[in-house]
Amino acid sequence: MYEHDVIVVGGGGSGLRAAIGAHEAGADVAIVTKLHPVRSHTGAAEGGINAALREGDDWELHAYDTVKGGDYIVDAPAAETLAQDAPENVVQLENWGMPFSREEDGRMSQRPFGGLSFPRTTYAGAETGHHLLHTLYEQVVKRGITVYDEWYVTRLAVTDEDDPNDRSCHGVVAWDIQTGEIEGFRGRDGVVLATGGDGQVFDHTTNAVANTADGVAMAYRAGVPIEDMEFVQFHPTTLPSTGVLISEGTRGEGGILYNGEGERLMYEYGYATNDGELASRDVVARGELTEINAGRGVDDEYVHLDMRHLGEERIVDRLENILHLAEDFEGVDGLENPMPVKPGHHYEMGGIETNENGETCVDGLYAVGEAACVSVHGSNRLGGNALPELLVFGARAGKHAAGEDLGEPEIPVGKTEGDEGIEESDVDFPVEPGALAASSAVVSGDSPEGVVDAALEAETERIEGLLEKDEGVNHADVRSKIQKSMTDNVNVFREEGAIEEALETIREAREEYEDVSVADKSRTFNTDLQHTIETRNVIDTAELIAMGALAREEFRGAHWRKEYQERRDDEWLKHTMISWNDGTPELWYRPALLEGENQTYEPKERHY
Amino acid sequence: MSQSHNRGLVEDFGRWREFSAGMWAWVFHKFTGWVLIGYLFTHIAVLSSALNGDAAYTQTLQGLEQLAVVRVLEVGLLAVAAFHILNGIRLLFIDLGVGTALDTQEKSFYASLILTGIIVVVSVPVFLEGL
Amino acid sequence: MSTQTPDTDDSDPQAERMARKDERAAEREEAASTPDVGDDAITLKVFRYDPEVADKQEPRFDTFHVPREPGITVLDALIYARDTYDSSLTFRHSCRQAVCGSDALFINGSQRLGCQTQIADLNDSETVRVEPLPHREVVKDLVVDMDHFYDQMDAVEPYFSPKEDPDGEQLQSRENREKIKMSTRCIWCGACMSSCNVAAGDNEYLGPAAINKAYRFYFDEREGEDRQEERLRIIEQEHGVWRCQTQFSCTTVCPKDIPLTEHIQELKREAVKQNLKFW
Amino acid sequence: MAERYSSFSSGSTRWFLQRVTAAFLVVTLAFHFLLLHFFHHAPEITFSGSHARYSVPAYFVTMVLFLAAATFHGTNGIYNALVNQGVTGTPKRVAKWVLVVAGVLVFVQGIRVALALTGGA
Ligand SMILES: Cc1cc2nc3c(=O)[nH]c(=O)nc-3n(C[C@H](O)[C@H](O)[C@H](O)COP(=O)(O)OP(=O)(O)OC[C@H]3O[C@@H](n4cnc5c(N)ncnc54)[C@H](O)[C@@H]3O)c2cc1C
Ligand code: HEM
Ligand code: SF4
Ligand code: F3S
Ligand code: FES
Repeated sequence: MYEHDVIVVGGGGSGLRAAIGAHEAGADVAIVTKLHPVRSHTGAAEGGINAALREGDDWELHAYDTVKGGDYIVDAPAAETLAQDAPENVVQLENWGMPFSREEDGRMSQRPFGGLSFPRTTYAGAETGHHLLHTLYEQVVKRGITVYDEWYVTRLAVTDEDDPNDRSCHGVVAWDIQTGEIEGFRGRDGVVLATGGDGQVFDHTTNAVANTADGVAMAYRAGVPIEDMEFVQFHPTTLPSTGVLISEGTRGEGGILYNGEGERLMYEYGYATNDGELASRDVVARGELTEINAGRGVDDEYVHLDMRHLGEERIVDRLENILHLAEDFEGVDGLENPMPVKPGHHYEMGGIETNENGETCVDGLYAVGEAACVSVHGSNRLGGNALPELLVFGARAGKHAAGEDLGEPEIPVGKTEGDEGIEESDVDFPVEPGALAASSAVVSGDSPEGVVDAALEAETERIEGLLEKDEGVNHADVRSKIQKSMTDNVNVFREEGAIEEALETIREAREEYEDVSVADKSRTFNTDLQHTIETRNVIDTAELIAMGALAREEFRGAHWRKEYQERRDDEWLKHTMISWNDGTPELWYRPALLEGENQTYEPKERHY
Repeated sequence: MSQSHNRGLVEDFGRWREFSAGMWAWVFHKFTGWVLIGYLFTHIAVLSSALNGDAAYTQTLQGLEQLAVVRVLEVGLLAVAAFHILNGIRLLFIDLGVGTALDTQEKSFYASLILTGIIVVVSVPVFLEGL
Repeated sequence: MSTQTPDTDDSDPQAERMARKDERAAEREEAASTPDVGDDAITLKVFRYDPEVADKQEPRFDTFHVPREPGITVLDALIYARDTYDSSLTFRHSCRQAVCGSDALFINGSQRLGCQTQIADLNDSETVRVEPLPHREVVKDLVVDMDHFYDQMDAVEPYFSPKEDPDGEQLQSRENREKIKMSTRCIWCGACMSSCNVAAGDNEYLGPAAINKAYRFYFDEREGEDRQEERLRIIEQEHGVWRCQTQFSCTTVCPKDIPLTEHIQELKREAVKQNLKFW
Repeated sequence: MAERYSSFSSGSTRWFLQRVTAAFLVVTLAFHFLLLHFFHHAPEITFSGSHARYSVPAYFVTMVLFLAAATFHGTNGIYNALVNQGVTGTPKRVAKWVLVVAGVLVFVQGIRVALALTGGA
């Protein structure tokens, strides 16, 4: 068994920041990650980091934009913490050497981004995430923080009390991808999940192949409520063939969207009257898809994003990376031609329920980054708000896990019977969601080590079982079935029948998965086994999204419902919560917190 | 990783076809450098006949020059020296940061090859004269 | 917000479009699956090795036939082969967009990122030969041991470390950022190291990627001059910059177009300049 | 990995000298070739011809420098090539001293030849 004070699962931006935070607070911290840190998908982020750094801007404006952008089911304390802590975190990055783009006077550059009332998106070319990830990793190296890279975490070591609120997490079980060795990792003071997004639930995504929502699924099965999963952001400008992202920065700098008839669609068809291309992402994505569906797209598939008028100099200066991406992955020269784009899965607003300190309801278990939902993004994330989230809440969770006092959190976590505002859902699912038989990923043990050992034993058995089974279904078939169904049915436009169909398909996939087998029997670098384990997480996550989507009978932010064409604030200013409940998921709600430090965020109509 | 596989030098096969210009330049420069230093040693050895008196010296040198192989080898030596010099100059410029762009360095390598060729062709009559 | 409504009448344009799309996909699939080895299939020859599997202990090449789709990359072809024919085919990949640096491979005799290499752009686009990165130990199939590469990166103290902690935002001129811009683009793919014959011979040679990393900090004006000297000390050690023989292989293969040779040369000159000063 | 080094073992001196000698050799080697193959023809070289040339002090000095430069450049080049191939430890030390000795021998022998050519007749 490996032992450290704090175990961080995941080496992306959030995990690295958490590890540095814990280290700063004096803990012995280790990162356990299935990819070497610099391979994490944070490196793909292009546009920038929002932070109120300059004269004329302040954190309250940032917080306001965030709440409004999220269509008012953002928790105000989270949005305000984000806005308050972002500037110092961005300056911190600068002090760690991150090569931000610069103004004439040598200060960091900022640019406009969709949904922002001030150009506060701090950037480093069109490859901000790459620089952020590498800068953070450099600091991890500098501090000598232990990194177990290419170790796949398969399970949390969580105790098995009946009420998840009473459970505690003592570590994780991970398996060394290179050698096949399975080991327990004990986190004396805490475990931080920083496992990133869930793009693999859909088949057209800007996300990496490694984004399989492992953390969300592991926490879910250990009893932690999962929040707001139906809010999936579809980015309006992804390349049609691969899903590679064309940054919002392109529109921020003045790029224009045209439909197949050469009309500037955002204005012509009134999807957004003021901000045009810079309206919030959900608005633009729907605008494009409506055009395409109405036969005004190009090849029935996409629209055009044109940046040629910006001139070569400006494009090369600020968007050079976009030129490479369009050339390498779509064969289009952005200086000569408009680029084809269409909406694609991009970001999961929901995730593991946490408070401002990154704590979940399970003692010692934290979650940060895209895997978590402290609820700063509500129903729609503003561009440039995920990276500051990684920094702000990553640092907080790391410090808190290492024992630093960050004050009482305002956001409650965990389902406590009789708590104010908590209500059960009465939605009917077409099929029973959850496990086929009662199941839960918790264990008993008489000491923290005992718990880790028990988890290790259970997990070893599961993995051996998978490897021993001779004939069966290939995970890839199950995964692609889920991806196809989710893309067809729980996409930008959603309707009841389709979502139900998706839930049925997910159920079928679950049944097929029962029979899954791993063809590769080798212990060495067995990606077949890895992908098989991931597929189970993809199934659980797809179900979380579909359940939430079916239950939410309104149109809010990224969640559009054919049957309910408006935001229904009287009834729906609340977060969707799903608890695993030993395999028979429970859906319940917790009211959104709109009470801020100096103001209450009154829901207003969003228009751009 | 005690289990990992080391392909040894085999892995270089199949690669030479894809060698970039810079790689070829490196291979040739290395080869010519070794030939030159080898020659330097031989050369001094041959000239050492001078220590045995003037007749020995003259005889040794002229005797050697009578042999066709020696003449042909001398052409080879010229080729080697010419390439080493020209490519050496190219490398010196690259050291100074001039012509380090990928395509420039390729062109300068081809230029040194072609120049070497020309020098050799032009010099052949001179070298083989009087055989 | 009503503007957000697509035609909600009974016809369902989205469903119709999806149907059209599925049809097209089915046609393509059909075209690809009729005789598997159809004229237009790509022949993929892949290096296989697994220390634990009896018939893979001796490395061999397996052949797969992959349908040719417009714009198909080597990575797409590998994924297709794995998901369709042999799920034990092993390779690293993640981002699919040339930022994670996982899938540097030896493709038709040269180091390339699988995801960034369109098969149609290869010299020989009929037969694609995929091997693990040369001069690295093979762990399994296309996966190589990267530890040595990471060690060399670590050796150059790859982190920003000014003499004093900065007080607030540091300024940096545009020129200076421009100067280090290319060097900051490295994605640690290891292609350069693998292509360099000197690095193959001299295990201690820092190698182009690590030297480039040193360059990135050496020329960052925010670090200060004292640090420059210390950094110089690291890169001008015997197995540092001097080992570079300007082969240009690294520069040729770098997927991020970093002018590595130029950077290494510049550091050599810096070192000579420094040492001349002491004389 | 990043072994600290003392400035004496700095590769920069040898690297720099390799370039300086190269630059010098460009001139001398070209001169040497032109003189002894094109201006005078190699088959016609005689002791007295050489003697005449070596008797000019400038020529003598140039040739000695030429030899020194070539010897350093050549042996140092080989040493580099060996280090590049990953030769380390004892073999490396042995190679180094063998090269130094060989270099000195060639140089001494060359001087003796030059003196013989200068004096002699
Ligand atoms: C193309 C693209 C562009 C974007 N642009 C922007 C932008 O401009 N601005 C912005 O603010 N946001 C942007 N985002 C969003 C933002 O980049 C991501 O939300 C954020 O980087 C996620 O970081 P993370 O640390 O949570 O996860 P990741 O960076 O994905 O890291 C996840 C880590 O967890 C590890 N891991 C996962 N599962 C396991 C397991 N089972 N065991 C062990 N380790 C595991 C992985 O190895 C990885 O290291 C963008 C996102 C994408 C996809
Ligand atoms: C005439 C002008 C010459 C020039 C411009 C020249 C230039 C160079 C340069 C720049 C290098 C270094 C390559 C590197 O380290 O990257 C080199 C290497 C070398 N040179 Fe020369 N050189 C010349 C003459 C000679 C002569 C006369 C000899 C023989 C005595 C010689 C023998 C070598 C050897 C052995 C190497 C090492 C090759 C290797 O790396 O294996 N050179 N030369
Ligand atoms: S320098 Fe280029 S080739 Fe080398 S690791 Fe970095 S990105 Fe890859
Ligand atoms: S290939 Fe090697 S020799 Fe130098 S130019 Fe690149 S490091
Ligand atoms: S898959 Fe990330 S670089 Fe190719």
